[in-house]
Amino acid sequence: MSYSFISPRDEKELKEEISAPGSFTMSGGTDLLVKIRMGKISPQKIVSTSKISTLHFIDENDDEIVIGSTITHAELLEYKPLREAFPVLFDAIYTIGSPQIRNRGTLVGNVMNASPAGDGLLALYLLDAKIEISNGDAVNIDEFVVSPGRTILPKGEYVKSIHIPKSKWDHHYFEKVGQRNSMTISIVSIGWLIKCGSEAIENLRIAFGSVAPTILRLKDVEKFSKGKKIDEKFVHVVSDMVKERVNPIDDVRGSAQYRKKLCSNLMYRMVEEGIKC
Amino acid sequence: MLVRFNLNGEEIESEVRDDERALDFLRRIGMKSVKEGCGEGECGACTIIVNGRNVVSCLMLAPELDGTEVWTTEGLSFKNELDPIQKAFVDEGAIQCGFCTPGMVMSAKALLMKNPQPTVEEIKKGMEGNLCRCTGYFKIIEAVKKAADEN
Amino acid sequence: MNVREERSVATSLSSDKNFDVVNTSVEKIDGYALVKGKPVFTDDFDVPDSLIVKILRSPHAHAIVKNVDASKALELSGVACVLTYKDVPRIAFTRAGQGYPEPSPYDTFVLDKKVRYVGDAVAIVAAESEEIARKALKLIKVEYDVLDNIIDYEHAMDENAPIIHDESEISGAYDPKHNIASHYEMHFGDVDEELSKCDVTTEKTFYTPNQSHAMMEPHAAISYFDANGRLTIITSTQVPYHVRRIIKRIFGVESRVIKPRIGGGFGGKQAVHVEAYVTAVTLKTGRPARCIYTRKETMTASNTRHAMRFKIRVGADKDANLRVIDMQGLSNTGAYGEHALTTFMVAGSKTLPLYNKVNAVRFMGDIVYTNTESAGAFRGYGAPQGAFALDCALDELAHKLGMDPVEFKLKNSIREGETSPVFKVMGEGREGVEQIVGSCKIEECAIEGAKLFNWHEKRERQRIEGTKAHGYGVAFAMQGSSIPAIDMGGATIKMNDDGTFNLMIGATDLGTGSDTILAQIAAEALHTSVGKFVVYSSDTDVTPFDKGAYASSTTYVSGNATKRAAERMAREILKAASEITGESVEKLHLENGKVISKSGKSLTYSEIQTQLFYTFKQRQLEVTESFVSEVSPPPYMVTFAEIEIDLETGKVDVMSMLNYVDCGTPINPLLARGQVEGASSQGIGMALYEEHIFDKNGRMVTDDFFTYKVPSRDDIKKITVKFADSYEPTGPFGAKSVSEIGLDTPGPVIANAIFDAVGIRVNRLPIKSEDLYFKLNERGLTP
Amino acid sequence: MLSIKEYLRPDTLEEAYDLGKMENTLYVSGGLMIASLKSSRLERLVDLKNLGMEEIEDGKRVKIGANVKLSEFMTNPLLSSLNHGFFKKTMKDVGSTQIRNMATVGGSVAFRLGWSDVITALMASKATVELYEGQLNEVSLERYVKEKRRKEIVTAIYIPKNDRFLAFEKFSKSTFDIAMLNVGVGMNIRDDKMSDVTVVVGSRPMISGRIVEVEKFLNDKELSNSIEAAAQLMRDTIKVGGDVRVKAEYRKVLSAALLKKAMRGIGDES
Amino acid sequence: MKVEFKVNGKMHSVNVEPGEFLLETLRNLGYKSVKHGCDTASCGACSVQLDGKPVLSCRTFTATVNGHEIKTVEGFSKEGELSNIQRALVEEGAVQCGFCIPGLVVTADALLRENPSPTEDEIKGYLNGNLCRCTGYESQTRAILKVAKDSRGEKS
Repeated sequence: MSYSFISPRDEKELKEEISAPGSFTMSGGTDLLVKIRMGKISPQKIVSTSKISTLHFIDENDDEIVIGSTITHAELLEYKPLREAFPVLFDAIYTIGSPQIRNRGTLVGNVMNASPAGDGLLALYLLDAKIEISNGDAVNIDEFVVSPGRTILPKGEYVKSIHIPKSKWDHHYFEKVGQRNSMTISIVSIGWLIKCGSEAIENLRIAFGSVAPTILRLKDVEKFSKGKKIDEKFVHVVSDMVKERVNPIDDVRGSAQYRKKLCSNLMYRMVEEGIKC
Repeated sequence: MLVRFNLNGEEIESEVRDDERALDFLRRIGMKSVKEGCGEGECGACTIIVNGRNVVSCLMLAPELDGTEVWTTEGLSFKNELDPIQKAFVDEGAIQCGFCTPGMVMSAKALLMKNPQPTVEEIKKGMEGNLCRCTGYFKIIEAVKKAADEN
Repeated sequence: MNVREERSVATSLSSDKNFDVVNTSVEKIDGYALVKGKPVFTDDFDVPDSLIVKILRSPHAHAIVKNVDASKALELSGVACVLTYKDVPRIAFTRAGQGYPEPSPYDTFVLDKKVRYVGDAVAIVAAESEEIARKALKLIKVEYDVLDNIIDYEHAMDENAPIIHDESEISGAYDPKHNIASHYEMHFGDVDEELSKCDVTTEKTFYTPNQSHAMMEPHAAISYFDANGRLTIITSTQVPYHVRRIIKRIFGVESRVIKPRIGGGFGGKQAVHVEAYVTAVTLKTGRPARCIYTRKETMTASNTRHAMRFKIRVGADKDANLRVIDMQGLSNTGAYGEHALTTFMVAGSKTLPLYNKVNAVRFMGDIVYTNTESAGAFRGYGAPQGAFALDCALDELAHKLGMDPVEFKLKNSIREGETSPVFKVMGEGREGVEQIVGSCKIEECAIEGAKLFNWHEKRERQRIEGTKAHGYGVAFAMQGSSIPAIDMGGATIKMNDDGTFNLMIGATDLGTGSDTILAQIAAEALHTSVGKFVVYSSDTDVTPFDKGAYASSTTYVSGNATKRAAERMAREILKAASEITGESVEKLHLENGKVISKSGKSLTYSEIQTQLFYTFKQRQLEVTESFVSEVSPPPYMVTFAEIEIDLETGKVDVMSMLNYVDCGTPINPLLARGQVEGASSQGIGMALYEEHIFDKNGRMVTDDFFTYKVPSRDDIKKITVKFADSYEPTGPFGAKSVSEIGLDTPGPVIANAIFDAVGIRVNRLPIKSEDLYFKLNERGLTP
Repeated sequence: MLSIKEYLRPDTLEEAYDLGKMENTLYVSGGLMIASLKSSRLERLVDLKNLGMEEIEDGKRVKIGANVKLSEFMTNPLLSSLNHGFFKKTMKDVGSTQIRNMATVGGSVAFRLGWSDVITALMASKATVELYEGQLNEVSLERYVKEKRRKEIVTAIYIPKNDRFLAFEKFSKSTFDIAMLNVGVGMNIRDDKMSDVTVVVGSRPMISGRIVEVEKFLNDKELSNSIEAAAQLMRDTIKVGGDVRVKAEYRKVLSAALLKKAMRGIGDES
Repeated sequence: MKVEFKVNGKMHSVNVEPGEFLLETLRNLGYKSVKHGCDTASCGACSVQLDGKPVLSCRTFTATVNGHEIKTVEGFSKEGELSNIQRALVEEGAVQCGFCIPGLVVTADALLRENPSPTEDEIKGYLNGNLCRCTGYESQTRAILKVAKDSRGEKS
C-alpha cells in the first residue's frame, strides 16, 4: 500500500497527472481510501482534485443548477437554492454517511462510485442529471453509469460538473431502508417525483436503489402512471409491477426476496404520505 | 512531502509520507487524542476539525492537511481549563471509557460552531458519525445540549 | 539459578544468629538495569512536549533586583514564559527536606527581589528548546543595586556587616539582624573548672571546608500534569515526601512525586532544588517542564557542606582519663539557613557521646549567614566537622601524655551497656533521647584493627627516609542510626498468586542499595529469597510514607518497618494456611517459600494466594507497617591510615586506609563495604583535594570538575573495610547504619598521620601541599 | 551544542587554509578544546581530519603528523620507544585514556595552552613544528609557542632521533588534573657528565619555556653532584606567576623540586 | 548537516546541527546510557567507544563521526544476559548509584581488549578519567581484576 500523492492546482495539471497508468482521481476520498485499505484497488498515484478552484463552484441559472466536482455533500446541503429546487436530492444527500463523511464526500464522488446503493445517485437519476466530462461531452446520468463501480468516463478524463435541469414537481419522496438510521448503506432505497394534473398524475418518475446493478428508473411504470389517480387500487397495481421489474440479489444486507417485498411495500408510501393526485 | 498547516493554533511544518493517513501522522506528532477505532470512517473516534468542519482523519491523507487549519482535542483545553464542551461531557457523565470522547468532542465542537443552538434532533444528526459503545448516547446528547445552553 | 540468589562467600555470620538471606552479599536488585545503562534516571525520561527550563542566576553576591526586563526574551520565538519574583508566590520556605515542623528557618523564596549569593535565582525561563532558553537568558536585562557582601564566614557577625536577611517574612532564624541563622549551646559540668584540674590540656582551632557533594548525576526534575490533571514531579531526590509537602506549602498545589533511580545524592538531594522551578512553569503554562542542572549549577547553586570552625579545648588527668571537652563552633550556612542548626548540633551529638567518661562538656556556637551558596545536608551531616576537631585534639592530648592514641581513645570511649548524657541533651534541632548503648564493638575495632594494620609494628618504623616521610594515624568515630522520635518509615507488602511479593517502600534508594537490603530483610522474615520481591520505591502516590534517605536511617528505620511488615505478613500467611489446612497455627511454620505443617503437609505461598484469590475466603494478603525509633544506636568505626608526604613538595598521599566498622549486622556485607569505601573516598577528597575558591565578588571559581577535584581512581590507593562481629538488639536483624560514618574519619586520620610523620598539626582541611610544604620548610624538614 | 553556522570538512590543506582565513573561524583537530570555548562569536569550524596528517615516519628524526592522537605515543612501537621510552611514560600523566584517544599532537601544540604537558615534554626533546601558512615552514617548538601567528595550520611535529635521556615531572592536586607546574629535562649523559641539556618549565602559569640559565649551568657538569645547585638556581632564576590554584612562591618550590626529581630520574635511568 | 554512523552495529543517518556533540545526538537517538555528568571533559560519564577506543562523547562533534562506529553500553548485553565486565561489576558491588557505570563499562571493555591482564596500577591509570563519587573505586577495580582473572581461566 504505497503510492504517491499529488494535488494539482489547475485542470491542465490534473489532466496530465491522471493520464499516467495506475493513477486514481480522488475528490473526497471517503470511498477511495476505504477501497485501498480493503485491498480492492492498488493505486500507484492518487491525484486529488481538492485544490483546483475551477472545479469548486455551484452555478444556478433559470434552467439548471451546475455542481462542480469538488463540492462536498455538506456544501450542497448548505446551499439553499438546491434545497428549494431539488428537495429529493437534498433528502438523499442528507442520509449519506455522517457529518464527517458529508464534510469530505462529493456528489461527483458518489457518481464515480457508481454504486447501485448510491443515495445521491438515485436522486440524480430521478432528476435526469447530465454529467459534464472534461472532453466536453455531456452524458445523461443513466448512460454515464454502466455497472457497479464502472462509468463510461474515458481514461485520462475527469468529471467537471453535474448539470441538473430544473423541473417542477408537486411531490417528492426519498427513503432508504437500512439496518439502522445513520451511517448505513441501504438495503433498498426509493425515490419518486410526482407532478399532479387536475385529477390525476401528470408526470411521475420513480427509481430504486440496491435492486439492480445500477440505480433502476422504472420508465414503464412512469408511463403507466400518467393520467392515473393515486389511490389504493393504483398502488396495488404498481407495487406488483415494481415487484416484477426489480431484480435484486441476495447479499449480506438482505435477500432478494426481502428486497422485492420491500420495493412493492414502499409503493404504499404514496398513499400513506397522503398524496392527492 | 513537506506539509505546512495550522494545528491547534500553531504553525506546523512537517515531513509526511504521501500515503500516510492524517490519523497516523497526527498521532505520530503527539496528537494522541486522535484515536483509531475502525479505520474506515465508520466510528468517528478519529474525528478532527479541518477548516471548521469535522472529518474523519482515517479517511484523509496527511498531505491533504497542507494549508489547512486543524483542531484536535489537545487544542481545546488550556492548562486544566476545559472547553465548555469538555466540561459538559464531564459534568453530564457523558464519558465512560473515554475512547470515543475526543472524537465526540470534536464533532460537538464542529456542530456548535455551525449551529450554536441546535435542537435535540440536530444534535443527534450532528453526532451521528460518532459511535459510542458505553453510554447509549443519552448523556452525550445532554452534554452537547448543556454546552449549547451555556453558549 | 537466579544469580541474585547466589550466596557470596564473603560473609561474616554472627555466631549466635543464623541468617538465610540477611548478612549475605546478594547482588543489588537494580544492578542489572544500571549496568546495562537502561534509561532509569530523571533525564532519561522523555516527556513529550516538554518545555526546557533554565534559571537566570545572579552575578552578584548580594544585591537588590531593581528591575527585570524580559520583553526582549519574550519576543523570541519559542519562549513560553519568563517568571520573576512577581510571578511566583511570595511564601517563605526552606529548601531543606527535613521532618515537620522544620528546624530550618523559613528564609527562602522561589524567586526574591533580593539575591544573596552568586548563583541565586533571579528568573525562570521556559522555552521550546535548550538553545532558545539559553538565548532568552541572555536577552533578559536585570538592573541590580549591588550591596556589600560577606564571603568569609568568620566576618559574618562583624559590626556593620551587611544584613543578609532583612526581609519581614523570615521566621525561625535566631538573630537575622546579626546574620545569625541559628545558635546552640549546651553544657554539663563546669568546663573551665575541669580544665583547670587537668594535668594535660590542649587547645586548638580547626577548620573544615564547604565541600561539594559532586554526585555524578546533576540535579534534575520534570513536572507535568498527568492525564487527570494531577501535578506530577519526577525528580532526582532523596526526600520525595518532603518535596511534596514543600511544593504544597509554596504553591498550594497537591502533587505526586516520583523518584526514579538517583545518580547519587549524599545529602545534596535532601532539599528542594529544581522541583520548585519546573512546578512554577507547569502551573503557569500547563505544559510539561524539564530542568536539568548543568554541572556548574549543581556546583554553585545547590548545597555544600557547612564549613565549620571549632575552637576546642580538651583535658585529661595524668592517668589519661579524659575529663573535659569544650567545643565552641562557628558554622557557615551560606545564603540560606538550610540544615543550619541541625548540622551544627550533629557536630556535637554524633561525636561527644563517644567519650562518655568526661566530667564536663560544653558545645556551643553560631551558625551564620554569608553571601555564598547555601550549605545543606552532606553525608555525615556535621559529624565529620566535629570529628575533625575532636579526634585531632584527642590525638594531640595522647601525644602530650606520651600515650598511643589508640590506647588513649579506646580507654576513654563508650562501651556496650553504657550511656552518655549527651544523647538526652542533644538531638537534631531539639532535645535528644536517652539511650543505653545496646551494641558497641569499639574494642574489637580498635584492637583487631591495630593488629590487622600492623599498627604497633609500623609505629616503630623510621618516619623520614630521603625525600619522603611516612606517618600512621588513627581516628575513632561514631554516628547515629536515624533521628529518633521524629523520623518514620513505612513498608507495604502484598502477596501475589505467582509467589512473588510486592514490597512498596517510601525509602529512597539513591544508589546505596537500600531497595536490595530491605528486600533482604523482608525475605529473611518471610523465609524466602530476595528474587521473590518486586520492590517499588518511591512514589508518593503509591508507596507508604518514609522520611527519605538521610540521617543514616534507611537500614534502621525503614528496615525495621519492613521487618515488621514482613513479620505480620508471615503471621497472615500462617493464619490463612491454618484456615486452608485446618491445622492450628502452632503446628505450622514457614520454610523456603512454603508453609509446612508438622503432619508433613506443605503449601507454597503461591498456592495459598491462588486459593485466597479464587476459591477460599477470598482476599489478598497485604500489610502495611511503620516504624519510628525511640533510640538512634550509633555505629562505631576505627580507622587506621598510612600516609606518605613528599618532603620536596608537601604532597600527601594516603597509601592505605583500614576501616574497622561496627554497624551491627551488615545486612549485605558487599554493599555495606561499598558504603564505607565510598565515604572514605569522599573523606579523602575533603581532606586533600576538594576546595572551593571564591573571587572577591563571591563568585565560585572552582565551579566544575575541571577545577574542583574530586578524587579520581588513581588517587585512591588502598581502602580496606572490616566489619566487627556485632548485633544491635533494636535493629532489624541486628543492623545499625553504615552510610555516613565512613566520612567522619578520613580528615582526622590523615591529619593525625601527618602529625605522626612530621610533627606538624594540620588544623585546616583540605590539607594543601603548598601550606604543608612551607610548614615543613619552617621546621627544616624539606630537603 | 555550540551555536555555530558551519562545520566544514575540507579535503586539502590549501582549501582548509583558505577557509581558515574567514572571520570567526577555528580549526578542529581533536576537538577537545574547541568544545569548551564559550565564544559567541565563533561561527565556523574547519575540520582538519580529512587532511591525513596521520603519518608517523621514521628517519633521522621522527615525523609525527598533526592528527596523530596522543594515545599513539603509548602504543606506537616507534614513538613509545623514543628516548628510552620517555613518551610512553610521560603521556600516562596527560589527561585520561579518553582524552588521549581524542587529543591530537597538532592540537595540543597549536592551542599553546599554558598548562600543556605535551608542549613541555616535546620542548625538552627539542621538537620542531611544521606549519602550513600558504607554504610549509618549520620552526622550533620554543619559537612557535612564543610567536603570534594567524591561521597557520600545524601539519606535523618532528622529534630528533637521538640517545638523549628525557624526564618529565608534573605536579597536580589530584592525579586527573592539570599541572600546577610541569618540568621537562633532556640531556646527553656519558659517565655522569651532562651535555646538550634542555630544561623546560610549563604551567607557571605561563606557557612552557626553556630555562636557559639552568641549562647553561648544567652543561658539562656531573649530574650526581649538580642536582642541588641546579635546583637552587632554578628557584632563584625562574619567573613564575600566582593564580587561584597556587601562589607564585610555591611554584618556585615546585620548579626546584620537580627539576630534582627529573634529574634523579635521569640519573637512575642512565 | 547529514551524518551517517553505526551505533552498536545499527546504521543511523541523521541530520545534525554543525555544532552538535555526539552526546546530544546519541541521547536524542535514544541511547540514554550515555550520560551528561560535567561540561569540562572531567568525569567520563559520557564515554563511548569510537572505533573501539573510548572517547568522550561530550567533546566529540557529531560531524566527525561520519562513517565511524560507535559502541555504547546498550550494545554490550543481550536481553537478560550480561557481558563479563557487567556481571563482575554487579557481583563486586561496584554499582551504587550507577550513573557513571555505562561510561565505565565501555572504558573497561576497551582496557581489557588492549590489555587482557592489567595490573591494579594499569587499571587505575586507564580508568583515571572515569569519576565515581559513590564507590571509592575499590569495588570497580576488583571487578575488572576479576574479569581479567576469569579470562585467564583462574576462576576466582
